[in-house]
Amino acid sequence: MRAVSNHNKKSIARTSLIRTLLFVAAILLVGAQFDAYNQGQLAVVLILFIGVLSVTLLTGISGQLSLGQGALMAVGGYSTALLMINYKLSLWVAVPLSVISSAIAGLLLGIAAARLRGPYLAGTTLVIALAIPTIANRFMSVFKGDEGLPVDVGYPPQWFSNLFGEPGYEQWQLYVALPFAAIALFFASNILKSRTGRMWRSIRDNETATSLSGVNFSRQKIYVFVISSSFAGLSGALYGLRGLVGPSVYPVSLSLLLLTAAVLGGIRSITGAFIGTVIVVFLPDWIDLVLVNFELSEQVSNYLPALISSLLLILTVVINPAGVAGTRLHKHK
Amino acid sequence: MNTFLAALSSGTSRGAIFALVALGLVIVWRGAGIVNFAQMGQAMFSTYIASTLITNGNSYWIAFFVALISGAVLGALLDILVMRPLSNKKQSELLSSESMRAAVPVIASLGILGVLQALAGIIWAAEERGFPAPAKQEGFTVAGNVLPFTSFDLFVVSIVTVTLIITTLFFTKTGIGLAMRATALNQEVAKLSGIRTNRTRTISWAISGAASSLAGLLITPTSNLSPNSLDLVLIVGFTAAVVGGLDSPAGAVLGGFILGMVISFVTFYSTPEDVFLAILAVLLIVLIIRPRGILGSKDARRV
Amino acid sequence: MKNRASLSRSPRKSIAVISAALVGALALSAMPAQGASTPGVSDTEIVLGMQLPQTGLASPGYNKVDDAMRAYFDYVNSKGGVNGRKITLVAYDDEYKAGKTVTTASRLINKDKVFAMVGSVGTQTHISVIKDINRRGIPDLFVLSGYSGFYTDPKKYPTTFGSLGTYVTEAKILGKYIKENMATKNVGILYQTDDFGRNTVEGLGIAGLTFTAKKNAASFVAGTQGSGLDAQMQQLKDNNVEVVIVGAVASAFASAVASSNKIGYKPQYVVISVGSDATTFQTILGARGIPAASSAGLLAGTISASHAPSPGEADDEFVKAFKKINDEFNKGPATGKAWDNNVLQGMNIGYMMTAALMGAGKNLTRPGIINYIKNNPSKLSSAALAPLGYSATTHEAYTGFWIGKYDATAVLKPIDGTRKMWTTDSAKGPVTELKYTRPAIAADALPKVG
Amino acid sequence: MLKVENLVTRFGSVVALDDVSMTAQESKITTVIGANGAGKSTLLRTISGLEHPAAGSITWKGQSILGKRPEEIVRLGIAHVPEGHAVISELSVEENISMGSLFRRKKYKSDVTAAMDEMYALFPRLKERRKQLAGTLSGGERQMLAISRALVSRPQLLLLDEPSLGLAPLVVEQIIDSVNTLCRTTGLSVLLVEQNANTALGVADHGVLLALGKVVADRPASELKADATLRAAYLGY
Repeated sequence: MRAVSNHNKKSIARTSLIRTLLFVAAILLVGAQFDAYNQGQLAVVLILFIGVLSVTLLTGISGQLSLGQGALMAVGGYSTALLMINYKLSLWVAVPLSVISSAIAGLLLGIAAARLRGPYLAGTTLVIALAIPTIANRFMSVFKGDEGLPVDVGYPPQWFSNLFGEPGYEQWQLYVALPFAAIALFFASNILKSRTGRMWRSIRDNETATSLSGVNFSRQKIYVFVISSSFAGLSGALYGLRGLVGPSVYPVSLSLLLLTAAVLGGIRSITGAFIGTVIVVFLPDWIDLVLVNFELSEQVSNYLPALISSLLLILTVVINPAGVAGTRLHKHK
Repeated sequence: MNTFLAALSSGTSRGAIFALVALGLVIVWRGAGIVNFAQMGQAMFSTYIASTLITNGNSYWIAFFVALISGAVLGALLDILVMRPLSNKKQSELLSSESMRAAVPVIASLGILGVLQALAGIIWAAEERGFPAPAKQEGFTVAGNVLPFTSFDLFVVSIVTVTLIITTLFFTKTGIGLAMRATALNQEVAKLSGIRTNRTRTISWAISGAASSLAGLLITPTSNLSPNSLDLVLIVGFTAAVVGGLDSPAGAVLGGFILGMVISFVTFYSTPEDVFLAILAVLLIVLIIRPRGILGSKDARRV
Repeated sequence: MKNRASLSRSPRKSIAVISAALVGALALSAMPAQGASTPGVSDTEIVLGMQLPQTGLASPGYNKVDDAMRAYFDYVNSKGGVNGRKITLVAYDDEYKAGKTVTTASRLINKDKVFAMVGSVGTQTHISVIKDINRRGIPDLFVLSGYSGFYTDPKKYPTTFGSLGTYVTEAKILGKYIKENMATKNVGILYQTDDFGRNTVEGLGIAGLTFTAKKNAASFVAGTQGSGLDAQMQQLKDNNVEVVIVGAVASAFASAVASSNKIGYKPQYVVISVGSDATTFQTILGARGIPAASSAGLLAGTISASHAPSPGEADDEFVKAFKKINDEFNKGPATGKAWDNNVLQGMNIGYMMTAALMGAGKNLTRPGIINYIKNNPSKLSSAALAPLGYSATTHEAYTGFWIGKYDATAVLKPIDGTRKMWTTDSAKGPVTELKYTRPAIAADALPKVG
Repeated sequence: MLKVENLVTRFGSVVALDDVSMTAQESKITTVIGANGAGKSTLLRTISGLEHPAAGSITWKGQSILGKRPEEIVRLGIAHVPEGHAVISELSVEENISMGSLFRRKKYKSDVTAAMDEMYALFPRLKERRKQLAGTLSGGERQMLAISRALVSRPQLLLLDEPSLGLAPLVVEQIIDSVNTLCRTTGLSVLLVEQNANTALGVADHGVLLALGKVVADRPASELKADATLRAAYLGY
């Protein structure tokens, strides 16, 4: 019995690893074709992809709707910035450490949120998303208020440049984000296929049945929050490393952006998370490509990306709730 | 003493408006089982309509009633165009679970909020605007002392009180009010009783739309109008509704005044940076001690 | 058993293969550095980039600046451009969200290949990109922020130059005036809790004015002024504050006056220039049902400072010329092109930028224009009534301000009838009088660099 | 009066009703019996419009009511009392009853008051508890309330789903008696679903036996009651 399940675990891990390596290869190949701007955009895709995965795990898989993932991203970002600035740590040390701190934040949030459901959870996390960034102004001396803490990915080490040539700034952002995104992808696809993933799905599908079958419901819910927060924190740390960690980097709208991406792509699948992230990140650029042909005032063109992504969100929920990746999923089941 | 009075008066008029916002949320929650995060987006939109009418030379009261009506129409439209098709989609896999059935309308309402804000931006927002009050915004003078309570504050408190009384009577004394409560509580039994539930739900959306438009009209004279200007009001209103009990209109009123006072006293006696943390604290305390809210009923559907 | 073993071997092999491919891909994907020609400059065009909040809570007022700048550039282009090159301004909305600023900056740099950044609005947002812009050697000109951290260490940010005086400088000058003229009065402050508000408090502190929270100092979170400032004004009233210094944006000043009006509180206001824009003030109060005549009455007597003429000074030659160009060339929406201080600022930046491009010569390069600006601040005159303060030790724009009082028609007039300029630094230096004669504007309203 | 022909209702891949045909006769009690999971409740839910059939037809007084919404079907005179004392516990007894007559209030104002009084006459215990919340009632009272809610709409056909479920035999008897009296005195047609075949066949005129979604017998109630082999095969006693 145990041997079989061990074997299963191994084969799940192997499939996930292959999937991850293919993902990394694809990103590198595509990234090589891009100009510097799009490499930067691709880096944003990778960074936010991790954040969207946190939504996929929390909402899509375990059925808990949170609008406060941006606040958890801020926890990751501030931890990284403080570690890098005050303790002069390299980002390769600071980022993993800040994942731990966001996991702790997720634990606290999970304990508070374990008894909340649906709109209660959504609203409470929304208030959290709003309240957390104000802490930056409350404790000025540590968090430096609205000006925030400037941090960035810096330059690649010499050995890297010697081996692969000097990358551009955006390209280096991409390279820094890639290993973290790969690790996140590996973990996420492992979790989804494992027993834990099945258990979380059953939490979502039938809370009463799950609690009857002996699963410690609250503990599992908190566990989901911890894992999801770690993803959000990692994403937030990398997002801050694009130049600044501050309240204006993690606004409430960032939480909504993650949710939009997760829903558009397909809230139950990792592929969907990635597709959704690509859509929300590149949408303004695509709209611009079309708009070039029209004489539109700034007032119109500035609001178009928000208008279109919101419309897409509504249409997705009403017409095709399973999202872009959903069709595939339906066949699967 | 003056500070205390000022805080009390500001808390009262603010609280009245938060109560109205919370009431709008409660009505849709009871009528359709949805927390409508787009509500203040609808209010913002109809307040812009009123503002445009006034700018074009119409009287305040024409604009006032047009805004209330357009708030109701917008609410009804959103239900018919988005929420009703959504609730007819229950067969789909995404909506198969209880928790997702509650989450998906929230996502849809956030989408609606985004659309309304973008549209308002495209149509109106080159500049932040103000919005007139129908009564003087100068404090009453008592014994040579100017009190921080204005004719407009009095107007706000009285119109909100009247609205709350009318709403309560509507729900408890009229057939359609009963139909709405029945639909909210048990759709299947309501349908089997011959209640056209789709229609009662749309009416809930319309009433809530009018109530929140009223809140928008009452709050913008003391603040400014822009596509995002009512976002915070929604969050405070939501907190008020949860504190009072999401399924209780009386609770909404109580919650509104509690939030009004908390915000007012924190601003007056502590620093304004603490306001959001105070809101969060109130919310968490209530949810931990009494998750169904102060006046929420025992088997409130906490889905 | 055997079967299982082979099953597990094949993925292992594929993992190895893919890993090897990855290293190859990484090597392939590294691209050579860009070519040496100056980006954004061709024989016929100069492309400039700008980022500002055009939508969202921070946008009101500032969203007019780019249209005004573009209007001036269009005017220059209609006169043949600079050295035969037309000026194109690409402006992106960053919604005042720093995460977005990084993206728009990268887009301006890599996609639009701008020659320089000009007139970018905002403090928090600019902090997120200033290091990268400087590292790339891109000129970061006439930044529309009074945050001293951008300018006072030119070694750190050699390509960044401001277009405002710093908040500290202005606060020091106003602080000295208050100290000397209102010594007997009870002085308090209303400020927003960001760099702007805090720099104001810092400057006033250097001038010897200190405040106590909950007594004569009231604050609010920037962006929340929309919900009224009742509590803050009540507090100042209860503490018998007679002079209220306002370190906040214009919409907040309007809110403060509305709240004071409510409780019959009529202190003397002293407002940092950013917050005293008469148009914004009157627009906001006007829409609240306060007619222009009454709101002008509320504004009358308010003391403020400026480095430029007031937009209401209709007989100022720069104001006259800029207004004409604005009427003719501004393609912004009707409310966006309405003449006010934001439009004046935008025009002025356009004017200075044109001068800098002219001065840098036909062979336009990035180091070239930076050197020109650094070495010739005196040649970059504009509507400003003070000279540019660029030097080896600072890149702050204006260290000179004049102090004025609003009259009954909402125009800021020199406080004692004659305009006197004061100057100081962003540190502990003294406030002294400044003698400066602004070079006249040419008949064609184009800058002349000799 | 009500005619069901070749009805098929599916839940995903599970076929709940498989080619069911039956009729409910005017002013008669027709009972549908069968073991748990035989599809009895699904049959009623499909008739009242709560479930959508995959195939077949439902005719009411010569007209097809297929695809109509439940709230419309009530208006045509078919009232459904679903399984499990379906009342709204957060509303008062009075509100629960008047809920069933809301749609008639405009046209038949005086009749609505009369109908309410009739209900209180039929179940006097409800009158005593008029102002109480339905949630505070006993199981039997709740079942009475559910039936009143349905009857107050003045239906011609009453669909009654397992009224005996979880109730004491004495209470069951009282409820069934009331329904029986109503049928015999007012000409109300009743379609009664019961697991407790003995009680049902005792009052019914006609019986339909369902097993695994199929009709296995459709005969007068007395015949069904007498057929020991059928009972042994499908009902287990």
